[in-house]
Amino acid sequence: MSAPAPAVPVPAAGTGYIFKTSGLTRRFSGFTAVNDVSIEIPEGGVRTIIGPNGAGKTTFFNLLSGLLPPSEGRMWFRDREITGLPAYQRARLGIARSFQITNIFGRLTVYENVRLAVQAVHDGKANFFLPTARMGKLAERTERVLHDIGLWDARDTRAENLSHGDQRRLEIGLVIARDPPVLLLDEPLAGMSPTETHETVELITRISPGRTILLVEHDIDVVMTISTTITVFQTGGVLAVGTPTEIRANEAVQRAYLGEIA
Amino acid sequence: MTPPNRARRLLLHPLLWTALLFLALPWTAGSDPFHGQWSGFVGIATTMVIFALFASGFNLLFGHVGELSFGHAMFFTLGAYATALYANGFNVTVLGAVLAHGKGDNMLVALALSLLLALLWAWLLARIIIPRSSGIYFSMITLAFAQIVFFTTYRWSDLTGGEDGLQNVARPTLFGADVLRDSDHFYWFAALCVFVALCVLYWILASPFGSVLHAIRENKQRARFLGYDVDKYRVNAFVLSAVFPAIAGWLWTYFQQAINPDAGSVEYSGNVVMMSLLGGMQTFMGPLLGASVYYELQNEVSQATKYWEAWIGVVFVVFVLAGPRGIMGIIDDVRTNGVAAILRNPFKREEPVEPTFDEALKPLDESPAVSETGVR
Amino acid sequence: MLLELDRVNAYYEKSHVLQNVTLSVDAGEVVALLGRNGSGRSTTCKTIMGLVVAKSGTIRFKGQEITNKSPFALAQMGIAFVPEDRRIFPNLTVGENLRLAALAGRKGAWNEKRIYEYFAVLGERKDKPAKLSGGEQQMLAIARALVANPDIILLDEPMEGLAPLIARSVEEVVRGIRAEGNTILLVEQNARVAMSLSDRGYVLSNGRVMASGTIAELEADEATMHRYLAV
Amino acid sequence: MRRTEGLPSYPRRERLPAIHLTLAQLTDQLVNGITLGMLYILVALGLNIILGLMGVINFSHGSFFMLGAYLMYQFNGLIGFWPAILLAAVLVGLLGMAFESVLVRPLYRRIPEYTLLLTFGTALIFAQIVRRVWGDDAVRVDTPPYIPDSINIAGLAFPFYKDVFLVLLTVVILAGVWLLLNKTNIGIIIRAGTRDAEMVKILGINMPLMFTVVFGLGSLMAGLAGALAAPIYAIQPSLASEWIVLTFVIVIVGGIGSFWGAIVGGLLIGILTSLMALLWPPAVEMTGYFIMGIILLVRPRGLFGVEGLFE
Repeated sequence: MSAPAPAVPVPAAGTGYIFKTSGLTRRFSGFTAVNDVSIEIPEGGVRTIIGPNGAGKTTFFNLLSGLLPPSEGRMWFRDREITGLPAYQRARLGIARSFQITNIFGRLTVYENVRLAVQAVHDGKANFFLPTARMGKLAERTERVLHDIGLWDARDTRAENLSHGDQRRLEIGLVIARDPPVLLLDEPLAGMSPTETHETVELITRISPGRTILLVEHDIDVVMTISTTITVFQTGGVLAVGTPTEIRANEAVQRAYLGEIA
Repeated sequence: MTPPNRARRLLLHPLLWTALLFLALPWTAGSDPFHGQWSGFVGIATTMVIFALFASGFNLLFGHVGELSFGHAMFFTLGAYATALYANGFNVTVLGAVLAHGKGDNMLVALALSLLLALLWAWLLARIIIPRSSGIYFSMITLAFAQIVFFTTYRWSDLTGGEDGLQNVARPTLFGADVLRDSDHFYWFAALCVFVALCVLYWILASPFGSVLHAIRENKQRARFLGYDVDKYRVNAFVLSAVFPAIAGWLWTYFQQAINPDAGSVEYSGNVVMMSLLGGMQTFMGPLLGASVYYELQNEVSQATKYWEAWIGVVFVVFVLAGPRGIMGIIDDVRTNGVAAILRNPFKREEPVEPTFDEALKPLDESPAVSETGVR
Repeated sequence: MLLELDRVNAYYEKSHVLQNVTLSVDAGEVVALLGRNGSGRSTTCKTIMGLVVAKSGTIRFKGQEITNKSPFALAQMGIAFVPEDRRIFPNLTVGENLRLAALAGRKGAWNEKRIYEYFAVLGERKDKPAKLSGGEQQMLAIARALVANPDIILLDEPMEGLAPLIARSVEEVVRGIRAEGNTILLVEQNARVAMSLSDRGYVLSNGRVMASGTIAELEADEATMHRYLAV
Repeated sequence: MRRTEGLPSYPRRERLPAIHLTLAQLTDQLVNGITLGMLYILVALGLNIILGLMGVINFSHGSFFMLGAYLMYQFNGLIGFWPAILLAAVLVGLLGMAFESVLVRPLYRRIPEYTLLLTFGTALIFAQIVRRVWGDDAVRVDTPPYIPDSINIAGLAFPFYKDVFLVLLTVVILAGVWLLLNKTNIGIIIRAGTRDAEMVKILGINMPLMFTVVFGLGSLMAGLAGALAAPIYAIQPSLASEWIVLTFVIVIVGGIGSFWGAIVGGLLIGILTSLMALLWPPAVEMTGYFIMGIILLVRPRGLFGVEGLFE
């Protein structure tokens, strides 16, 4: 029933950057959320984006992951242009994203949630109508992911019945299930208790080797600890890029956040 | 899975219960076939199993993908007419060419023709409708397209016999034996066909394909971001969900030995919607139970009043308001909470979830999930 | 006290976004809610306005309990809310946007005519569809609150996403309406701006009130300011 | 949808080869189509306003049309022609308000499909109530004797009530609705509400009440159309289901929530349906659906269906 997946070979690493944008712009009525952003995001590491409310961080994520089409400008994933590519094809390329608001399959079990994410890799294969239980490889990978995110014991719970922290972790599980080279995590720590925050940060650190993680996050303490570089957005554009130390020392950034009193 | 768990799962297996239901149907309502006492109920039982299949096919789309089609009778009626035309033969002029066909008595050929016709139409519609609509917009559009089929069967009198339809369709033979003329034999034949078809449906729903459908029902956007081509799945589901009503239509023609345009009417489309909801639309058993309960109800109430449809409407409205998960939902509640808790608080039921994103009025599915002004 | 929140708790789905938030605003005061993104400042406004359910705790307005009342009832009692995304009706004219806001409002110092004098840019466009730039949208959103002559205005991130020059003009507008003696609960990202506009402030972090006091007191407490506001 | 005698009276003529069409026939059908279209517009616009503001699709809307016709029939003998029309429309409007506040309101929190399901169920109930009260057979209403049968315009005779009076009255009603939407405070609330009902609430408007009022208004328009149509069409229980599907089609063709969409969609389908009766009678009932199919391919949101509603 399912036609073979369009051949979209994952572009090889080696171009040096994971994402490149050129003149990327997104306007809403009376409002430019992302304004002429041309940046290159280097391969590997935790690349964090911070900025005041309304600075365009999430819109930037939405443009990269294909949720919104840009008003102007182009973007590349490694050496492949992805400007017009629909979201599901970007996901197949290995661009995985999580959402600011919890975005899981509420009435399916935790196990089913993760298995669906794992199974997406096999989408379009001939054996797609075989009963799920018999797809051994799937089960193996699903178990691995469930252990990784620490939800193995909750596997038969309906996702909507999980605690908030566990739901957010499941969301990360969905993102890492197919072992993608790039993760776009949009405020993964939002609304978490300190313990949950701690566990999740550990999880992010654990999964980061060998991938690029793009992170939008408000918890400055966490951002300063885990980021390789920080990109500061303000009013739709890039205000500054640098290591956490550089950003902390950057006066323009401090002004954007605090005004002049700092 | 531990062994006791497996035994329990087998015991609760929907296909087992389906088989039991089909075995039990002819015995209900005062019939006792072991002693030759058919009280005419076998006809109703046959109707029940055929509509169980019809409703299950509809429910593949509504219960499992979350798209409410208000026009599924079009596939039923296409299957039914294909069968009747094959069995009775036809002689018609289309675009100046005379098409003719003599009577046919191979029911498998009839089945193939039914499926072919329904699949072609479903595929064509799916390509038009699916990328352009979802939600209630989808419901309205399917309803309207079903009217095209309805009026075709109604108006193309040369071919379809118009309002009177096609009469005197012969029951098919089984390996040359004319056994299906007998109504209880036909019941078992229909029940077996429906059971086999339901096994296929169950297999589809249990496959990875089926779980992607559930994922789409729960959260289209997330499914897309996992890398699923959501529209392709919706098209495939739409086409698949036309298969089962077409089979049901094939059986229906042989059962009724006649067919008329009513089979493709809004009422028929609406009836399967009601059956699915009454039984419980997100379950496999729901439409089967719903079809049985619907015709039982009709059978009882119609003896009391000729306005029986009003009472069906009342039952339906009560379910929409107070029991949107249907009979299966009530069973589920009783199993998890116990009867006492339900009686104490009869109206506190689990509500169906609201859509994750407001897709209700978006004819185009590509609408951004973030509202225009709601950018953060 | 005009508006009081007493140990209010609120959730988004399962996320505990307000934790025992207690604060008050007196008539004639401008009170700032400070904190980083996601600290619960906007949620506080939405909870007061009845848009987010307070699971526990009480909210009182003019001495009356108003916890979880319907938004329209609260508006009629004299609370105006300017949401951060402004929510202008672009299919209405500027004038119609204002008229709609005035419908359920009260008579008072502000009327449509005065609004047009005060916000010249709106006056020029009163009969045109409200397809406005970000700054103009914000002006209209504030004007929409004023025209109802409320007792208190909940002003959520009025300068969000605006270019610096435009943000400054919005700031001046807020300063102007403050000078007229309006009561405002102000949510503002930029601490300097917020504090220059306010009499008192509350610092929120992770849904909790971490510090409060007059602006002078808060400014003096540099450690707190840096811990919860700076990068 | 069982029987089609009750379909809006598409003239059932012998099939004529196209070359034999006379100008008179053409004009006749054109005017017929306009009348039909006007009634379609009234019904569809009511549905569309409700849909635009509340996101609720009302399957019982056709029943309200039918009830309007039956109530008109009922009161015609008691209080006279014009008061009967008025009373029928008002009663249907009140029924709509009660309907909304008792049955529809609990469902706003759920997905919109549930309202469709609910109103499908109530449509069944309404149909049976009508059968029980007024019987299965069609009933008729005659126009009062002082209304002339026909009127001569440019040498052609037109039925006065159907083709002249009704069309003009509908134009007046539509102008009234336009003024209501664009020049009154209620209109501002409705237009703003179609965009962002929550923000209207934040500005202090009692939206639950507005929902009830607007639902009543939409129902009143359906009831009024039914009452006005009573003297033209055979009044029977199948009216409801026949009209509701076409009403959906008009909404889809015109665009959800669009004032002008309902008008253009209604006229388009009314006129083309009538012309089809001349060109190819067997396809008469299908005209609307084919138009819908074509529109869907070319403009999926309908002719006027842009994001902005009631613009």
